[in-house]
Amino acid sequence: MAVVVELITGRTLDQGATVEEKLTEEYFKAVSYIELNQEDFKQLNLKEGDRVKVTTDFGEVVVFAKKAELPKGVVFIPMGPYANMVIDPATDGTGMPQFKGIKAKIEKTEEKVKTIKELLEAI
Amino acid sequence: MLWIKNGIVVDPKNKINLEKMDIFVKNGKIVPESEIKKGDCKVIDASGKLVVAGGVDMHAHIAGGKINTGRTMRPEEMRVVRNIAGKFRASVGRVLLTAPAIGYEYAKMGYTTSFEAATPPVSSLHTHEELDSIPMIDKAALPVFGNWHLVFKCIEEKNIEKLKALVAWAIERSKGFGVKVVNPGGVEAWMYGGNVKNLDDQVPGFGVTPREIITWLIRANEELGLPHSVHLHCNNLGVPGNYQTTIESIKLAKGFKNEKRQVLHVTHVQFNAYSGSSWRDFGSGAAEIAKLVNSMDNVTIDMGQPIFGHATAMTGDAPFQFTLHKLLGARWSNKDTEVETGAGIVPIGYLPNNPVHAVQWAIGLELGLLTESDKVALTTDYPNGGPFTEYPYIMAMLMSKKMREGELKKVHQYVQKATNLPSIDVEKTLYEVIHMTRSLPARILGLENKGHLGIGADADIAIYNLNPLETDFSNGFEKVYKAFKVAEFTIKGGEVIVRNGELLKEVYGRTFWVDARKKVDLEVVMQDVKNYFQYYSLQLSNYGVEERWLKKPERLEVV
Amino acid sequence: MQDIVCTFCGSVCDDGEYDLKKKSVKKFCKLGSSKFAEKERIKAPMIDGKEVSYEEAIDKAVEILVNAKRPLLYGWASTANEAIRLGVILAEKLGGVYDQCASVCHAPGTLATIEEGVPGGTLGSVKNRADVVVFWGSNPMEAHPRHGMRYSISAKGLLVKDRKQRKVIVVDVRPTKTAKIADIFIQIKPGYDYAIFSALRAIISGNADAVPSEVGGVAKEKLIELADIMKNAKYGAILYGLGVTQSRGRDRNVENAIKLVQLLNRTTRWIIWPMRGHYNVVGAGEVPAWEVGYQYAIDFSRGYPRFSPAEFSAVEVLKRRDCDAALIVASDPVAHFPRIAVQHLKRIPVIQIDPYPNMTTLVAKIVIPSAVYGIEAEGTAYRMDCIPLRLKKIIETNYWTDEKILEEMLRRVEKFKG
Amino acid sequence: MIIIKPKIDFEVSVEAELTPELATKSVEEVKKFKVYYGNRIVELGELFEIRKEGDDKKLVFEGDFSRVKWIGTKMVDGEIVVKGSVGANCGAFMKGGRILVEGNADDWLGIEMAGGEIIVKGNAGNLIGCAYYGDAVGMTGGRIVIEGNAGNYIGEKMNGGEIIIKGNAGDFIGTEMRAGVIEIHGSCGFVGGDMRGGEIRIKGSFELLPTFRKTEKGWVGDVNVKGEGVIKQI
Repeated sequence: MAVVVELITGRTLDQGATVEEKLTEEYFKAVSYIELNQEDFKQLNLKEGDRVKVTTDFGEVVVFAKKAELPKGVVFIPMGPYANMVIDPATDGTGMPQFKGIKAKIEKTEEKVKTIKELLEAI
Repeated sequence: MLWIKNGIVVDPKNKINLEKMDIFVKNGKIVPESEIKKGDCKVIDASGKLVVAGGVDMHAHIAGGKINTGRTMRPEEMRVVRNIAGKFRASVGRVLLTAPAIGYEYAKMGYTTSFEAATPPVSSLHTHEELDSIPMIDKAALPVFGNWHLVFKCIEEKNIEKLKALVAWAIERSKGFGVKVVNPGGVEAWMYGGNVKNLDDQVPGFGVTPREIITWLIRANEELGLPHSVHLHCNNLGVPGNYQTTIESIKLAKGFKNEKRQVLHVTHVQFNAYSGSSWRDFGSGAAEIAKLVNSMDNVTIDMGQPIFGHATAMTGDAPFQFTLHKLLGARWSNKDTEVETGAGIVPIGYLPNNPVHAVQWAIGLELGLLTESDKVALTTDYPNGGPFTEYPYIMAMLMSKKMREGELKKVHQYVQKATNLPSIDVEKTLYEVIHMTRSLPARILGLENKGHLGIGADADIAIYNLNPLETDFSNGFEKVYKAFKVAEFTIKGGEVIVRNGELLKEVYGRTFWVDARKKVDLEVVMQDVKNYFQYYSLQLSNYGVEERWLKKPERLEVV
Repeated sequence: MQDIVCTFCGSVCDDGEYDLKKKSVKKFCKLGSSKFAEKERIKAPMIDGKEVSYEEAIDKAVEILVNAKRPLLYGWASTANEAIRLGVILAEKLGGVYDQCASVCHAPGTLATIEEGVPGGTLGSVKNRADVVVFWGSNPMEAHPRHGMRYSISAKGLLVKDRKQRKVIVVDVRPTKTAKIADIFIQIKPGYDYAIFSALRAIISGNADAVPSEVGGVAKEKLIELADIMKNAKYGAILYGLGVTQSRGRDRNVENAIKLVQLLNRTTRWIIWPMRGHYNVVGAGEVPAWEVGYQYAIDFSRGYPRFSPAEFSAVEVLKRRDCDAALIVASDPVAHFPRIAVQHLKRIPVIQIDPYPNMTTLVAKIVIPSAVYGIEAEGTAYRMDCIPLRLKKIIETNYWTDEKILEEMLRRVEKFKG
Repeated sequence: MIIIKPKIDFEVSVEAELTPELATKSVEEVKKFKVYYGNRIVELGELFEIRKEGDDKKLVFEGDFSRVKWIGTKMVDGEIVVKGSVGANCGAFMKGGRILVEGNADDWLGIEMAGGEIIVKGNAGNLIGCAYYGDAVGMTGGRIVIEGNAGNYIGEKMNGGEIIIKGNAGDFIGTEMRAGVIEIHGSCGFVGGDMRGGEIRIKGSFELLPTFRKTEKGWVGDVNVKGEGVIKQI
């Protein structure tokens, strides 16, 4: 079962506070999750800490699921290497990739969340 | 050591006019013949060539937030390539130049000093960083005072000691040179979308008027004995009919006296010399202003000459910039700066066939021609009136009626009825024009070692391929223009940095700043400053510029 | 030590207190505190993972850079102006490409400035004068935690004395932490910022009739209400964030917002300003602007600067495989660039200068550790509103500063190029 | 006619401001033409095989030119045929002549074009016929035809000429357009922001901004600039 959503990415306090410690567990925790609206969360039959696979036209990534206050159909991944696996790299001539507002398919998965190093190897 | 042989020297400060003589240089200074060993000198044969002091630009916008935002918003300006990277830096820019280009282009033209005419005190570190990146020339910056709440407060209290202490403190903190005033009170009024229109309009929220701001700052400046006088950008800039405000503002100098220099310098007067009541009956008020300036012995002005072509308006006069944006429908940047000041930027172009632009062009020249040469300095208010690289055009125009007649044919004929330019017969002499570009701006700024070739002067020298004894300045204007455009030699601090318009050596000049703290008791104002800093967005201890952060600072202490 | 200057976010708070004994800072937020906390450092210069001296690392780096056909010099937002200036000159001498973090952050605002200018003001003018503050696609409570207290939301100013006298509006696609403390939250559909700015302009200029009943997920009545608040503000400020620059429309969104501000200034006062991210990302644009004329995406392959984000922004250069070496200074593009751009960074020799190990360290051939500005080194930075602040040296270090490393690189490059 | 073929796979892009004018020169002269290969100035002959066949004013590019920029910039007459794809800034500031690209075209195709014709058989990138950074006016004349799809920001500040996209186009079409025609046979995103004049015709679906009024002519606006531009469904 999968739902189609609009993915946005952005800063968070935790992502910011660990941004100079990228190779730590804290940073990994701060950037490797996805926030979903309560209804979407329910629809995918998720529990906190479950894994979700996010697929876009540009790639896929597995991240942890989190409930959050978001409009239905909008999901959020903190800016960072996990988000960047699936965002739209097209800059449309502006130099700026589209980090926000990407159509994505999300589904519950049993696949594990890659560590930062595993993620880098897979690129 | 340098020996400049047989040049034809024009050195107005020292009353030398077209004398064939030798100039000697040692340790960056001009010295008497007795101090040098001729055998050790590098000799420059200047036979048949004009030898003058390096040019001094007393009012240009060459560094800081305004010009840099101008560059950012106008990439089309930066596509003109002037120098490809190699021994020297890449330099680019049409009218708006990069920092290396500014230094290089001044030097190529024989100019060796330029003053940034307006820096918000709070952003002075930025201005200094840019000044430090300009090679070849000496420089300084004028912090702005005319809309600063703390200044208003001192004037409201009618406390001259406080005002003097504030001025001395702020100039030291900004490593600035003097007191710049831009549309006094008007920029504060702009914070609510307004402006001031009369010298007696009250500044919204404060018990002060433009008249009081100007007068009190002149008084403070004179009691401090700063090298430079108050440097005023008048109210109502760019508004038809504004010449009357300018006249009233100039009159505020009455009653003040300084033996060495003016007590009030009114800048880029062209923009403040308009008659009429709208752009339809717009005309020149230059003659009236020139007449008044000529009648006073304590006021100087500079031209603010427009040059046809591209330009970028950038001033601390934020309300004027917004008016210009509405008028032209052009891009507009604005910067409301803490509770100190504001600024705006709008791209413009001066078109010969536009009646308003033609009149502006004529007014600049009228001011240059009708004002006594000892009272008007040559500027374009770079980049407001256009490039400084066209100073030779203005010099040639001032010296040749014939050239003006030719140029007058190319512009909108509205100038014929709206200005006096067509009927002005004055032709300034070379001596006068050299004064207007060297010794006069240096004197206005209070730079004793600049703008002349007397013993002890800085060895900033320009040699032009122009034999003034054989030149007919009235008719040979094309040759005159070309000669001033490209110096045969530019010597900065005793080093040859340009030869035939080619860069030879990159040097970095000094940044002058004025320290008048000994003239005041800073404590009389520091409590107010401390109290007021709750309205700043940074800490008082982090405000200002330390001398050691600058590349080559030179402190001028007022005692 | 008092009045320490924070080198984390664009707010550049300058009122910190540093405790030399505890090696920690007081008054700063979570982000600022993390900056000043002790953490893992790159221990020594390395080539291919092997420790070497600074000189050896620099020699090797210069060899790679001078032999490259088009080196990319990227980063710069978290270092001092003195280092940035050397970086720009280095790019010029090498015939490379200079680009900085703004190109994946607020550079669309620069493109908008090219179109319309930027009618702005300093944070002090917001603090003192702004009775209406609109955070549009920005979330200071997470990205600039003390911004609200020091400059915008609850800052006590001269004319606007406290929170009660100020109306705070958040426009965003989700209820952010900032939205929670706003007086009004307007939730819009992702990708409709441009259309909403257009609608507001139409309403304010008397063309409300053309505006349909709903725009970008917002009812027309709500837009009319917002337009009214804007018109009736004495002094308003739109402080926009990545929600505007990184989503559909990018620079065009900002351009349209600027046009709205231009219009509002015909009847009252408004300013607009970006909520810049890194502490000196403004310097990373201002310095090249005065040195070579442009803020970012600058190519020097012809010996003179050219500007084209479509070709010379780091992401485009990497996507097009248009560089054959990279010098990364004070940044982590491997963590922050799209996958396809990172792929090319894995292909080419990467030289990194940074105090901290990060994802770029993992792909770098040469790693050169550096001192931390504001803690171990002094220099100049520009706050998000371009107010310059001097970063302080609080503690001694053996690490070289970015400035010193780049100075040595430049010296060698100049020698090499003759 | 000069036929140009890459000799190598380029490590970085090449900037070659080649126009049909070259076809009037000898092969030896053409080989000596200076181009930029990264930061190296090299002779055209070092990177490309050059052949001459006949005297017509025509350049034929054989192979992949997707990493070669500025082909046909400022050309005034003659013909260019690119058998493969072409890099950025192709046909920039073009005044006349014809460019045929059989593959795809990259960004900034026909920047500020004033005359002539560009035909792309494949897809094209972003910023077709736009004004270059800081300039006030985009394309003023000529014709650009894209048989495939095109990217974003097409015909920005356009003041004349014609752009035809046979496939779909991206977002922000004809922003600040003043005159000329943009025709899109497929679908696209936002259209005509701050449009002052000209006409945009669209066959497929598109997103209308909230600043246009429905009239008999079509959607007219943008009201924010008192515009008289027309957006029409065809």
